[in-house]
Amino acid sequence: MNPVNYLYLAALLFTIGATGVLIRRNAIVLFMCVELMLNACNLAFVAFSRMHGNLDGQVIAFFTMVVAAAEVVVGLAIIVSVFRARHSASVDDASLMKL
Amino acid sequence: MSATAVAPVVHTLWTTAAGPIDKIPAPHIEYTQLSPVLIVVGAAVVSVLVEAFVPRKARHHTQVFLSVLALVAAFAAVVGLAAGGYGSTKAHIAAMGAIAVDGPALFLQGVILLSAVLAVLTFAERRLDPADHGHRVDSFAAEAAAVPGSDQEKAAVKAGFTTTEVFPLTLFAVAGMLVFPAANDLLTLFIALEVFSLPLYLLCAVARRKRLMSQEAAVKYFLLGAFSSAFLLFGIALLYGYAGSVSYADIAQVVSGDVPAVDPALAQTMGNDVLLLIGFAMVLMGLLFKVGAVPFHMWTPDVYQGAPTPVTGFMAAATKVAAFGAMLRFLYVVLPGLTWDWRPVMWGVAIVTMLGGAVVAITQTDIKRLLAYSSIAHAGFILAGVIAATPTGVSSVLFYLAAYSFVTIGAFAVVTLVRDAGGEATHLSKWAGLGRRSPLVAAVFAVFLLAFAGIPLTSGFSGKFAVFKAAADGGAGALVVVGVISSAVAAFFYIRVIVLMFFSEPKADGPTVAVPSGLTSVAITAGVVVTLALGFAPQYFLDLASQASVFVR
Amino acid sequence: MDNLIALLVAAPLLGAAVLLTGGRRLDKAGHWLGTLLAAVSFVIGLVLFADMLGKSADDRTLHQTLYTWIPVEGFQADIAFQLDQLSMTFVLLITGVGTLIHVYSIGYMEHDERRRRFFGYLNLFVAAMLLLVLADNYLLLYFGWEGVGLASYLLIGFWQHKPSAATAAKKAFLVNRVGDMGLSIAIMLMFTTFGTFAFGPVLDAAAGGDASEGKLTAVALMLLLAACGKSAQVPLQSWLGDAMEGPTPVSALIHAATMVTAGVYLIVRSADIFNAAPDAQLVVTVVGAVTLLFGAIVGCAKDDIKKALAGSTMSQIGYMVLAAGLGPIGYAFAIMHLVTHGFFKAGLFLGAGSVMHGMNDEVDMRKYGGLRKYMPVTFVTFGLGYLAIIGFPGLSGFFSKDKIIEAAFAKGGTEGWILGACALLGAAITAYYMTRVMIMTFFGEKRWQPAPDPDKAASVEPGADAHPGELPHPHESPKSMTLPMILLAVGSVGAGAFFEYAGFVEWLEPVTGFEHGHSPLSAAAVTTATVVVMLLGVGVAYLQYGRRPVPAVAPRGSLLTRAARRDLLQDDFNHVVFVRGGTHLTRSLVYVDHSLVDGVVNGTAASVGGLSGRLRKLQNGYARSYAVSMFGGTAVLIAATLLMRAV
Amino acid sequence: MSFPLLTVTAAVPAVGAVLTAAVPAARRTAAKWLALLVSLATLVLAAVVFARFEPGGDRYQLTESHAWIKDFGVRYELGVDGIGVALIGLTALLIPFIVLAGWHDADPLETQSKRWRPTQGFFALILMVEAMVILSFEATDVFLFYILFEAMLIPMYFLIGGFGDRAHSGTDENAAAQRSYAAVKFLLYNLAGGLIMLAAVIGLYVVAGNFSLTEIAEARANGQLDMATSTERWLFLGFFFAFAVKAPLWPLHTWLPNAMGEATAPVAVLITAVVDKVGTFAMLRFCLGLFPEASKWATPAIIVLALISIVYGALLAVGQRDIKRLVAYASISHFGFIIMGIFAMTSQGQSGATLYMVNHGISTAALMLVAGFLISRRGSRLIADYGGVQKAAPVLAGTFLIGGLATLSLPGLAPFVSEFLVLVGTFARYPVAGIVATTGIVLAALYVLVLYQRTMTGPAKEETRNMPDLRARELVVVAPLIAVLILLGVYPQPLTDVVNPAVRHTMSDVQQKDPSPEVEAAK
Repeated sequence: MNPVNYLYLAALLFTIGATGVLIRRNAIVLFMCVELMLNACNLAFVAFSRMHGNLDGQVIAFFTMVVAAAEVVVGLAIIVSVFRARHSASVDDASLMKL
Repeated sequence: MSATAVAPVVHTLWTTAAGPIDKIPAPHIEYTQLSPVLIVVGAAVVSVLVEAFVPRKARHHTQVFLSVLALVAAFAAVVGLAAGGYGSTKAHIAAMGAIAVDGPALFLQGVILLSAVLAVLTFAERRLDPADHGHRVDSFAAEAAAVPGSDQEKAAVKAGFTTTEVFPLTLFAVAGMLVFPAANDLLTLFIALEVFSLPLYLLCAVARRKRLMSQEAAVKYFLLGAFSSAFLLFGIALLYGYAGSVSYADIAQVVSGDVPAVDPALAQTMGNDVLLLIGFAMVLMGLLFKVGAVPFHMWTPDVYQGAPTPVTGFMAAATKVAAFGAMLRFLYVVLPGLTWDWRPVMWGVAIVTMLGGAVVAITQTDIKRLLAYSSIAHAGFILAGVIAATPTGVSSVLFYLAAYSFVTIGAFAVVTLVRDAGGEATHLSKWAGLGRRSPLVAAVFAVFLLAFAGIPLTSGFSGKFAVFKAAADGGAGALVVVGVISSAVAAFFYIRVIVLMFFSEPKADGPTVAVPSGLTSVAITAGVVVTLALGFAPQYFLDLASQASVFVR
Repeated sequence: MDNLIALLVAAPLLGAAVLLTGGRRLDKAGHWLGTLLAAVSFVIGLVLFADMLGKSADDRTLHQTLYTWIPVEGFQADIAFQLDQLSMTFVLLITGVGTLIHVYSIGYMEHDERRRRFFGYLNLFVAAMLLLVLADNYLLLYFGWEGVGLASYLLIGFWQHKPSAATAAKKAFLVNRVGDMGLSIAIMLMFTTFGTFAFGPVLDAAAGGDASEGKLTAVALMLLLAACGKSAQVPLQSWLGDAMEGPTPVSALIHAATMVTAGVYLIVRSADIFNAAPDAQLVVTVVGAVTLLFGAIVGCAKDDIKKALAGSTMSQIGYMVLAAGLGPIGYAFAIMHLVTHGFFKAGLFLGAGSVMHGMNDEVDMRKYGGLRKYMPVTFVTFGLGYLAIIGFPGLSGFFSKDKIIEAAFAKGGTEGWILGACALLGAAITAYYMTRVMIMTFFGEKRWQPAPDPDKAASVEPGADAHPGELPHPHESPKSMTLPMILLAVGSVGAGAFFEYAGFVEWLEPVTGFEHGHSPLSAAAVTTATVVVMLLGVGVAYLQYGRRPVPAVAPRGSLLTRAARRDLLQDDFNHVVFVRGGTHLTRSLVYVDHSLVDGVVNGTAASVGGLSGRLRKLQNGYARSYAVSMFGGTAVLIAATLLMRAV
Repeated sequence: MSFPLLTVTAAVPAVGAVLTAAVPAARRTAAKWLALLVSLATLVLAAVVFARFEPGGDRYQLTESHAWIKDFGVRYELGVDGIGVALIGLTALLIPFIVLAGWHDADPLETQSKRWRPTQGFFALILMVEAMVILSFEATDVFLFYILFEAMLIPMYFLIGGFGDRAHSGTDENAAAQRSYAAVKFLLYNLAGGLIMLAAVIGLYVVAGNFSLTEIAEARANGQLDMATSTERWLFLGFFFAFAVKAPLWPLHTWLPNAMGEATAPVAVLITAVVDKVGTFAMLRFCLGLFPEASKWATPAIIVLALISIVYGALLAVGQRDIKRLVAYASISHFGFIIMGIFAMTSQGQSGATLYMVNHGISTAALMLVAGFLISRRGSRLIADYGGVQKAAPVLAGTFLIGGLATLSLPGLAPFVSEFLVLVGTFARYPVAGIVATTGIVLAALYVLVLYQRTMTGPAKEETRNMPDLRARELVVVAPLIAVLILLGVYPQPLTDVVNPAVRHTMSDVQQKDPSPEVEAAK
């Protein structure tokens, strides 16, 4: 089937992820949404790679996964420490600094 | 580490499955030319090992020594390369198209390394706070993982733990920053971005005082950073879809129109300008986020305020340098054919950034937030130089970045000195009458503020003049006018701080000015010296910048 | 010879410098030094005069150029002097009368601890006045012009501790400044018209008719404005009355004999300009006529002896201005009257001073009376001066004033008649108010009052030895005061006749030009008319004050009288229009400056601050709202990029 | 390479400033003497400059030129014409008296900490300002001038905000508040002006490619460089705005009264007599020199503004209650005259304007410093608090009066010469303006004499009854100034000799001829 549809799917997923970031409160969920966005990118890469008939896209996808993994490590470390300090994973509670 | 480097390899695998493995051509890496990066990365790895094996007592000194040594060595390597003509005549693209070794790259790497050295010195400062349980303490938490106020933390403090991990983290971040402006394909760009972002997220979280704010800063920075890098990545994907490659050269080629023959099935993607434009916009957004341009700036004040002040100084200086370097390369190398598309957009961004930063700063009451907004305004000024889209534009931006980074680190270093019982006294009201209590520190800070304000005979003025001149030359006269107006607005709040320090009576419960050790003193002195040197006799550095203003393609 | 001219000015200037910077150690001899130097310059004047007489009428003019004052592209102002018959006349008058008054002041100011400074100021005045009349260009004249203004300011306000004196001084200077405006504009006009403002070229060009009449008229009118200021002519006369706050010698020298006549000098000096601008001349005559009546009327109503005399001064100068306005038929007579007036008016003032000196500085004539027995010398000298001013046949005033009235008629046409009539009327009124002064002061019974009590002491001239609470003991003044009075009296008596027969007119002719006016009335007729109206005035005054006792408190009097007491409401007018109006203007401007001009600036600052405060709210601390702005920003970025390509 | 006289003239006070600042806290008096000596040395150097300058010679003399910032087309170029020489002379002449007059103004209060060294700072800042001002009069490179124009704000700002007049009404707190308000207003106002100018400077670079006054003028003269009319006008406006703020011209004047009111008298003199002259000087040299066409284009508007300044300033001076603010508004009126003279575009007007800068400097110094002495005695700036001073302190009153008379430009005192030249020069081209301006002389008399009457005459007040007369130090400050006023009033030739040629050059810059008189009365 036409690989372009995968692109549409990727765009859709990306948008869903972005929207999630905007509307959800829980830091973990937020973070998952970001991951979703990254994976949407991966899908796009792979699709393009298929369309162009070269493998760069697929290789990049691997890199992305690695990066995503790294982000998870760092992200969770931070989020958990905040959670332990505040007993809440809501990003809206973390608003000491404003104005 | 480069896609284009790897792709053919994989191809061969794909086609001749039954081929013997030893046919894989080893990618060709110019180690000497990448030596700055390699040195720093290597040092980072070593310092991780130090964390693992060196006894706690000795760690701090070892780490400081190691980091400084590595950074200085890397700087020496940069100088060596530049002297070897890699900045000009022998400039070329190394690591199989992944990394450019040319003037801008080397210049910015040099700046990044120098500011990193100064930053590390401020990291290492341990004399500002009184000794705690007989242990000298720095600005970082005894045990970042421990819950604020918990017994675990108390124990850690008693035991005299310190978060010496900041040094390896910093080194990794520096490594990323070194690659970022030199990245010559989008993948490297992305990786470098992450490599220097992730450590910074962590560094924000490890403040010793006001830990909640510190962690909050980290969360915000992290979430928003990840958000933005997702956009960047998607942009990369689209550009890849557009050009079928992520290497700058190839994309530029496609943009400029001479598309290599491809099968018609790809017509709708290959060279599809919608992909190009959207992709460009999203990548640009990722970069603008890093430089803190309006409307992608909102993390800046919070993060600058919450992060440990030395880290703030490091971020404010080095991140901006790296990000602007990457932006320049992206705009000048990838999209020269697209100038007429991106210029108007950047105009808008530059204007709102300059005005937004300056105006909002007026009503700030916290010195760190104030400096954060001023950094936003400065990002706007630099954008004006970027928009010039001329070699003088490039050199002016390079010069501005160099000038700015030193002023910034110096200013934040001074901020670390003004303390009261609760640590640093960052609320402006606390700074009242500082000039009476300790004229020297106040005078030094005044110099930095005047440099920020762009008063003549300071580096700030030379830089501002350079970028405005370039912008005007590049036909962006209106931008210059907006620039001077926002400078006038900006002048107001810098002056306000000076008034506060010199003309208002000291408060009885006012903060004390800690007498720093040699480390911070060196950082501050270096800041002042460079600020004045670039103010009085900028010619030499302008020459450097203009020699370094040519991108290799 | 010509090198002496500078010395004329230098001597008193030196005196001023020494006396004003010398300090207390000069207090002993200061007045002698001052007097000496005034005398020196009088002697020099005489020498020059003798030398001048020795020459033929046409080359009597001397020039001395010291150096270039202001050398600028196309603008040359020299410090240079010109001594011709006209200047000579003034030099003698100034130095002569000046010296006498110096002598008089020695006695008059005896008890004043600041006498040294007083003489310094007097010398300064003499120097400035000489500079004024000796200058050979209008800018240097302006220098002297303002110089005498300064001196008069300092002397009127000499008793600075009296608020009234300080105010009067300020008023005099300000009103004069208005006149000076005229002079400076006149000079600018000359510069733009002739490219110079030296007497020679300007007047020649004016006489040569090179310049348009309009320009010349403008110049002439501006000069007239200046003259009005200095010579207290309507409408700038208001300061002279108040100027009487100064010590009496000052009133005599500056505000009677010399400075106030500078305006007449200016007009006569600029004769060629005025001749070429008949309209301006008409205005001059009108101003003169109005003032001579104005002053006379004011003089009738004042009970303050000095103010009465001031009114008369105003009126007499009105005569001179009128004469000067008549052109060549009048210039010489204007000057002639100026000189005779110098003598008798100075004499009258000194007499008044002497009276006050004896009467605890009482100035209200209603509190005098019957003084002739007590101060005979004063009485006689004052009397002679009186006869001179009312134009009693044979005395100096008679000749000069009669000539002017005649010339006024000779102007011809209705103007001639009107002006002549005014002049005659003036003569009558003069006779009236002077007789009034004479009778109220020296005749009738005593109306003396106890000396003012100490709390008013501030207003007492330190010259007097007042015994508070007691009646005054009128006594003749010391020699140093009577001597000048006597000499001036001699002048008042003889000067007129002397000039008449020594040919004053011919003496001046080379400078001012002269032509005989053709009066519709014969000279004899005019003379008789003058004498008749004079006797009329005297008679009326005698009936009013000589026969009946003078009330010690002024009766309410007619509307005119009351107006006249208030200088015909001049000051009230000034107060309402200028003072109050000006105050309102400045007040409102101060407000405007603060709230409008400055307000705009501060307002801008404030509004930026407000904007900042509002934008700040966007930074609400919620990471997700930051994400929203990033998201929106990206959307805009994308849209903009695509749009750019679209358009 | 001849001896760099101009650089040295500017360098001496600069170095002196550093040394003065370095004097230890305890040796306050030493710092004062050092500052005085340095300022006197500078005066000597200025005299040498005056002597070495040949009126007949080139336009710019004693020139120096070194590469500085190649990339910006900036050179370190110095040179003086007659106008520069005159103003350098003025600056160098006034500073010693300012130092002497401010001898005790910055003595530290007991409350202040030992490490705080106000005295050293005060005199160091004054010298620093002197150095910058002198250098700005010498700069023939637009960029160099601009840098100094901006940089001198900083020391001025500290002088105003840091060393306020101790004679103030109300509490120390709100006095401090007013003071820093005045200082900030001064700085922001001038900084804004300067930044607008910065835009114009950059524009100039884009158009001309370098900043050398001489080169640009040359290029314009021989047509190598022709600016579009609109460009030239915009650039002109950019420059003029900055100078008009500095000068100050109505309606950009409101910072001056605050600054002069709050600063100590010597600093107030420094502002109005020295620093503000840079603005008018720059109009003459840069506005007219670089943008002759635009200058002519803008002249009518500027003349009108100048007229407003003259009358408006004088009227507000009449309305003031505060002695120092009164002098400030008087200065605004006088700056109106200067600017009018510059833009009258006649040699009388411009010579007059130049002399006016010098004379106004000296006369204001005399008046303001005496006023300062008066205020220091009574501890109040309000006119109403005085009266009858002349009885107790005749010399003070006398010098005050002379200062006032100079301010109302009485003939025989220096300001008269310049004011009359300006009037004539203006009248020759714009008669109406000339006539309106003459009302200024009446108003001047009004505010001066009213001030004198209210403060010095009348019955003595309780506080003024035993007021001490001028002390020796104060006399040393005032007497020479008065002497100079009189000298330049009766013999201004030494000054006109150096100024005339410069004015001739400026006139040829703007290709203007003096209007010739209606009648050639050269017989």
